[in-house]
Amino acid sequence: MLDKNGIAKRIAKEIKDGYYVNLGIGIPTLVANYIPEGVNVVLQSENGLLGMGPFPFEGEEDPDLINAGKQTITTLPGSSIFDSAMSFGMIRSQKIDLTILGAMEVSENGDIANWKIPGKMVKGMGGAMDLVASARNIIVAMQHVNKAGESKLLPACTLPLTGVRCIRKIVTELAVFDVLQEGGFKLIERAPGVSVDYIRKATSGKLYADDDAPEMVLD
Amino acid sequence: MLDKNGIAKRIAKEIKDGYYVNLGIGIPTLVANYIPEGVNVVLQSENGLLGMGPFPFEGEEDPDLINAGKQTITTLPGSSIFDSAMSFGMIRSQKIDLTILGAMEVSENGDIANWKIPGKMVKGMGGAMDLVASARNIIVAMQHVNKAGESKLLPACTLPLTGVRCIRKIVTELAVFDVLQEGGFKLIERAPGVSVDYIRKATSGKLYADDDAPEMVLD
Amino acid sequence: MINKVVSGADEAIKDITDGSTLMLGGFGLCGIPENCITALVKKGVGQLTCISNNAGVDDFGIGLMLQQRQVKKMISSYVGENAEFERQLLSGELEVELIPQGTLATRCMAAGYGMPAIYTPAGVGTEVAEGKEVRNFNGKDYLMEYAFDADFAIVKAWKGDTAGNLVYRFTSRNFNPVMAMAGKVTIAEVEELVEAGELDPDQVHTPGVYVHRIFQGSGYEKRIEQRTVRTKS
Amino acid sequence: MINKVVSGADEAIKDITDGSTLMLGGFGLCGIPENCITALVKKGVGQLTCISNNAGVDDFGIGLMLQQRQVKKMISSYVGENAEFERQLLSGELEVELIPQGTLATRCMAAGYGMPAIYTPAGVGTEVAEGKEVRNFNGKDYLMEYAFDADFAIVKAWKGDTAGNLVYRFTSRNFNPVMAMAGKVTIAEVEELVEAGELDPDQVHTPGVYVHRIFQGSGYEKRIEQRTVRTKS
Repeated sequence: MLDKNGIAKRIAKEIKDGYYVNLGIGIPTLVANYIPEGVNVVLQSENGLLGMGPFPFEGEEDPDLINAGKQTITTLPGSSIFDSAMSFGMIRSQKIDLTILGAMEVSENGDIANWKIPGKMVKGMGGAMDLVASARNIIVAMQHVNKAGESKLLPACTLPLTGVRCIRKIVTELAVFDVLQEGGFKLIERAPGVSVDYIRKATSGKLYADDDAPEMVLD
Repeated sequence: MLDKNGIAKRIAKEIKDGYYVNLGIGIPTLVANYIPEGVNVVLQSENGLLGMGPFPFEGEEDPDLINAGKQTITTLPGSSIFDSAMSFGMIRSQKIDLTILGAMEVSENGDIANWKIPGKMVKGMGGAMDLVASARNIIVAMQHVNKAGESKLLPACTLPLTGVRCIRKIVTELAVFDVLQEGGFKLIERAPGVSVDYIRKATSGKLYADDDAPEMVLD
Repeated sequence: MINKVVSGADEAIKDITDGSTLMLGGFGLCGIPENCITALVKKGVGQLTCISNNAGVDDFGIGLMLQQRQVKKMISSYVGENAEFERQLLSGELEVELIPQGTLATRCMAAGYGMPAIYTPAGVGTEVAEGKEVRNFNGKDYLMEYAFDADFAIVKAWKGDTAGNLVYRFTSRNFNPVMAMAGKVTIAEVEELVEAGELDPDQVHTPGVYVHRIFQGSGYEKRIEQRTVRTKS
Repeated sequence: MINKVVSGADEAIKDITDGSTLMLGGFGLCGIPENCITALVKKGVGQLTCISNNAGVDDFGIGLMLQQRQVKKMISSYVGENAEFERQLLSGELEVELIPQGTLATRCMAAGYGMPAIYTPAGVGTEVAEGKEVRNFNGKDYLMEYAFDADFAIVKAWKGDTAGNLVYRFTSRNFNPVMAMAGKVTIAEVEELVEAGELDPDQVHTPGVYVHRIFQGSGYEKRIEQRTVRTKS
């Protein structure tokens, strides 16, 4: 089974040289730590920055330089700044090669719910609806089950949707799945030490899993 | 009767302090020479400049700095440069207070034709259609009659239209007219030495003219 | 050039009245018009509709206006981290319209660019699409979203000149340029006000034509919401 | 950062084939991609559809491609001052679609911003409106115009860096930034190519994400169409 860093590490393997990538808050943010040497990637922050650098050294924080999670960050050589309209313009026109974000639920047809729980204070969708509606290539990073132990990979989402038929790949602490065009979660890799049976029990949406699905190799 | 400079001089009186103004090619360009001292005006050139300055001194021409007529120009303190989309964005959102352009024909309901003569090589409308469709306040500067001696102030345009119901004021070598909302040319001022009768004969569209219409005062 | 300078925040906001619709620049607490917010709180104008990506925190940014119950409605993409906001929302004192961040930005841009409506795929198939026109282009569904119609846009820039030209610094740019284009009246506060001619015309982010009033603000706090650092190894 | 540098114009345009749709930046002869045009003439690729505000003059700019009969169709707002253009048009060798300049710019922007269509009042009630959808918003009629779909955008900037970031100089900016955003493949030639990190991130006009190939051009002629001067008094 993977921890959060393991999930991030596995997702980092999906990133190819030359990608522009948008990382959501939470586990996706950790992905930046595992991008292999020699793979040149530019991180977009949708508040208006291409080429997001690491956190600043203590004492060098600049209140005018934050990411979409409102964290202090830095620029890199080759960074550029732009306004919010251009930022979502480049998202809509699919200039961003890969979007990685968290989710509360994903359905077997690729719908995602990650912004609203009825009855709870709703904070808003931020940029998530724009990202999922526009991106060509979206990977969800999430825990496989919720706090009540219920699967988050479902036949259909129960929570209000963020976007429809948009998720292509899911990485959880248990496994990696492709979301099939025709519907269903296709098991691609198991996390180390996790059995196909265990994954079957934890997945309530339609699952296509070979008994000899390979175990993932990290590092 | 006014010459071209006279027409420009008369139009300059319509420009108020604090106006952003777009000047078309031809007589409108001359208007810039007659803006009174103390009247602060910013000229927009739709190829992407606010704050168009005078022609450069000989030897100081910069090929990267031209106006919409492709003439070499200069910037002024406070100028700004932008791309073509923003330029027409500010035109469409009516940030430009006054547009002055030439015309082949104007109809009594404010239609304008100034881009195409059937049977002749058509060069294109450039920015004229955008300007007339968007501007709140448009003054036409033109000769009253064409080379064949026919009135250019017509009941309806005969040439392909550039825009509909958009012209508010016309200044010719003979007179100044308002174009009335309900249709018709209202004589506002006669050029020096031009009689109301002369203006009547030269105007084929519906004309509202008082016999004691005042003569314009220049300077 | 046309001089846009006013004496300060109080003069800049003097004709903002109860019931006005305001756009306020900023992302979180980054690039917010601190001086104008303080002046609005002092003036006590109420029943405001505020279009702003976020609603500040309890004791800073738009949160200060919420404390004084000056806001009738917020139009935002994300309103977390604000207890007073939550209280007013649950009690029904405050109305909230949540819209996708890109839609928010593009509806501002549409107003500035004289486009009455735009099409975006954001929100298709979700509750955001309720009551909206859906249109298919090239096999993909889009929502039609209208340009905003705001009485005032209040923005913060790094530098500005007397002609109203603005330059922003790093990600404090965010919504400020698109809102500056979109207000019927646009008010800009800047950290440093310079004479016309001191900014490079090629490097102006917001041309002065969009700005009706400008002043040099003071006492910027520039609070950081999430101070994240690394240590030198 | 991702390195976008190619060796020169020939490599940059190597996959442009007969029948391609190209956007070419520039206004008149100001800010045109001189090196790429020369390379296109040398390569002899034909049956091109060119989206460009103007068509150059007889012996410069796109006029050089017209001389070689490489252009099947021009989509422009103004095509004056070009005798060869007129000859080909009248003989039926060349097709021309004239569209308002703001519509041209905004259809480029729409492509770059992922908006499939935009509304503009330009051309309402004229022959430009023929066959187009008219829609009324707030009492005013607008035409719906589609985003352009171009295989390649070819732009000219003043400076660029290895990451593809571009900075333009004065009014040579014109259509270049909106076309740079709009191409499926965007090729940028620059007068000065610098290392990533040498451009101020706040002062980048076109972020590198939009640019697929960049090279430092040479021998810029920068011809002036209307040399107008005043004399020192």
